[in-house]
Amino acid sequence: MTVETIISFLIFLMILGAVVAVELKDLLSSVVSIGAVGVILSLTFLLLQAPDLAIVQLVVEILALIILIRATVTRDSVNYSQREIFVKVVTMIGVVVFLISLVSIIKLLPPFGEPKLKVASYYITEGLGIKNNISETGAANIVSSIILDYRAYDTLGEATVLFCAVLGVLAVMRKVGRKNER
Amino acid sequence: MNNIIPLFVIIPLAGAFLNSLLGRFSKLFSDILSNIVCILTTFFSFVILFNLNLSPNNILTYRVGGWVAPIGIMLVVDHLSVLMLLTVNLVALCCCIYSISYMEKYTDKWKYYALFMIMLAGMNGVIITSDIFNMYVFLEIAAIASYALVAFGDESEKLEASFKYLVLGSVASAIILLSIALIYSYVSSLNLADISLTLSNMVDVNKVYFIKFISLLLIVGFGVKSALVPFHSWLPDAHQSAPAPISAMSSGVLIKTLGIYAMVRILFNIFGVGQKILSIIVILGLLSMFVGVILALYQWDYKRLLAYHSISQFGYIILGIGLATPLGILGGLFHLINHSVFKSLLFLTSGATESTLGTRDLRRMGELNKKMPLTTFSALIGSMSISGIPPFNGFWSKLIIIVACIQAKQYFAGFIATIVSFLTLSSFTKVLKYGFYGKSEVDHKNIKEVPDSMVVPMIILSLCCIFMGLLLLPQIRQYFLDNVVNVLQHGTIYATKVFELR
Amino acid sequence: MSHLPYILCLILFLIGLYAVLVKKNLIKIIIGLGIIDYSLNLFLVLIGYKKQSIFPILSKDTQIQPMVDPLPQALVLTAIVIGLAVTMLMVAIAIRLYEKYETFDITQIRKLKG
Amino acid sequence: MKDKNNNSGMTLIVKTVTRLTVGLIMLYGLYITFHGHLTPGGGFAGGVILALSFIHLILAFGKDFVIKKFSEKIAGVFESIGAVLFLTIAVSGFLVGYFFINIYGKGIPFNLFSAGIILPCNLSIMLIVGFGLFCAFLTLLLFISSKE
Repeated sequence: MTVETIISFLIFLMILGAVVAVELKDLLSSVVSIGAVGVILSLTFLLLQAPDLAIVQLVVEILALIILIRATVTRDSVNYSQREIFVKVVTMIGVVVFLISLVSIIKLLPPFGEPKLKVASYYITEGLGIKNNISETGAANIVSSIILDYRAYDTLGEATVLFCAVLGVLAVMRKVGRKNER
Repeated sequence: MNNIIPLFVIIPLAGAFLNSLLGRFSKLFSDILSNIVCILTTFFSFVILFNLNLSPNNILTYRVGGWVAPIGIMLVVDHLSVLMLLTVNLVALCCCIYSISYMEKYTDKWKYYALFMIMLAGMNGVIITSDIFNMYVFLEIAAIASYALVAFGDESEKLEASFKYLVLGSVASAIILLSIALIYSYVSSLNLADISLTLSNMVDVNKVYFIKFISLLLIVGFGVKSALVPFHSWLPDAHQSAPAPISAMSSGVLIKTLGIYAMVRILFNIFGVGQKILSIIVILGLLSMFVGVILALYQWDYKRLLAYHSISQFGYIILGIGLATPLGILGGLFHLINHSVFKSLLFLTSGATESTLGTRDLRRMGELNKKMPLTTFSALIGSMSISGIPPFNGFWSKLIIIVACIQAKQYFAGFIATIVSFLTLSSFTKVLKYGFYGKSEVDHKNIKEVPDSMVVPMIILSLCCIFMGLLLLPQIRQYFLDNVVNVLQHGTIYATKVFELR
Repeated sequence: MSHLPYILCLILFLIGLYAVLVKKNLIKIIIGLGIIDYSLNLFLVLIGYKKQSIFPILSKDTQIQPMVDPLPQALVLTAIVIGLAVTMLMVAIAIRLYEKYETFDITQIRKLKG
Repeated sequence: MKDKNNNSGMTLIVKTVTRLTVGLIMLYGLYITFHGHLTPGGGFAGGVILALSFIHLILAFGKDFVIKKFSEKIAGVFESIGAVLFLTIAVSGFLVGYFFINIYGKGIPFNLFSAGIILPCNLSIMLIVGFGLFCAFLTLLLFISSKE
């Protein structure tokens, strides 16, 4: 079996999980099945030679699952209204049209497994010093050296996003919003 | 002197982090710190304007971490960026001064200030960056801060508006990220200038189709962020619900930076727009203009009315830029800064009336011209500017756009622009009559003028409205606005210039 | 055929988009956005994958081998964090809305109109 | 979780197991953070694991037990310290010439203390992520349980 087949099969499993998560009536079950999709995603990252991402995806999935379960448990989970069938069909048609146009653009990309590596070749060849065994940043993990040296400015932004979201949660969760309500 | 470029991000971020660390202990500290941050960034944007005019190529670059362009991230400032920097930081300064007393009635002021600073840092980051993924990251920073700020009042309709904004904003971000992924796979680079050069040197029969498709995806993504008409449904709710300085910020500068600036930068300077994309932009502009003003006519809520007018005025900006003639671009960009000024001014007056009267309903306002003379004066100036009464700035930009339409033989567009201008005038006549000058049904005995810290920013912005028409004088124009127009007019030459200087 | 993983990944994206557009439950919308995040992260990693290559981490003893593209992995790390941040904020707002309206149904959460 | 005083949290078995494992989980988070430049992982993964260990404590022992020792306000302060630290490392690059330049010594490759700013940056990211997520989770939990 080639890598491509295994990857396609795993993505197919993720699609199944996603459909189940979207269509189930019970909220808790759909939260759990989205957790399963996340775990398969982590596995896929591992097969795609991205161990950093596999670790991060796994732990983030656990955290997101805990938060979502705390939010849904003990709340009404079954009774909510459905859209009319007409809206569903129209959306479905729109989504399929979007898919077809996206497939036409996907065909122009380099095929799976053969990326162009124009800028990235610097990080994995020229950037590795004279003896070709250690990067010029001094780090063995090249992903680390990208996120904290070559593109550290992005990571500052990333940390700010998280900081901002925490502040946002604190701001939204204030017990009293205004001092003297009129 | 290029070292001041990253300061536009560093200073507000430092302000946010220090606010979060120390602001919780002292309210005075966070007031002072935030205002100092805004004053510094405004000061530096003037400094960078002078530097830019002195530099030979009219472009300044900066390497973050000392890495050369496609490997690391590069920051670029040209005249278009400076125009945005000046507008953003000036409006932010006014809103920050205004917040000192306006935000008194909310709890936990330091959280507000920290989020405000993060939003400012995000906007400045989008403006100065020259890397497409970095642009996405800072776009998300500014957007997430604004989602939280819309919900800052913690009342049910604010949370509802915030959720709506969050969902649509996240979908838009996802579409933008999808197009970034497609670009990366096709070009294998993330630097804007590098993408542009690689694309123009690439030999591929399908290149034109690819560029058109990505342009459309980006127009949808940034169109949601800037609330162009088919995607506008979140804007009235969000701007109505946010605290007044945040409405002023997001209507005045946030959506322009996240939507129009980012879109125009990528489409004009990187891909080089074709005729079909331009006509789509023009149609979107006309649609936003007309639908926005029609919806605004029905409103009685002051802030909601202003929000709908924002949609309609964005239409003018997009229309002017979409014409792609020098005059059209001049009109569009000039209207962009004018709109920032007068729309922020109007939102600030709405905050002033709301905080004294406790209502935003125009029918319950009235007779304010004696009780609150300065607020009424500012509202009058703002209304006259937005509806295009001659000496004020709004008149000049609208005139230029209409003339540009006629010059480009787009008579229908010119006709719509004129009609919309009249409808705007009638809508604001209603505001002035019911809201400020007319008879009131409610007793207004205890009404006083708002505190000084709220009046000062309104006066500053009113003065800007009156005198900004002077920017069009040929002597002043050649230093500033003409250069800005050149940036867009010369299109993909931007990439070559940047690449030489990296 | 060589583009099959990409296409499957985009189908995942569109399932998420469908959920966001059609579903009326706040939690389902959050789940839909989560699916969109997953698919985009996966897409970025897929376009950086190179056949017969190893993960981009150097080791002391072995010689250097062809590696997969590390840049998309760095980007995805950032994108995962942004996704987590957005999810957290959304859950917070959803819980607040539940407290105000006692439901997750968006048809009953409707004070704003016009 | 609504029980009184000492009976909050889960059963005795869970509590005992938690007591044994939570230290190991924290240690694993720290390990991942410190070896971010050598092995897979880094500040972000380490931070989330740290936050998960705190959450583990909350779920097993009940929130009151944890809040007594470590309230969400202190977590917020630690988070801000991490953020300020990260920005300081970034700005210290100006001493050499560029914002965010790698100013510290590169050290011997494959050693723990090598690769310049990457290790301190990972540490400050761990502070932001770990304490930030813990703070947000605690706030959500306090809000939910105050309404139930």
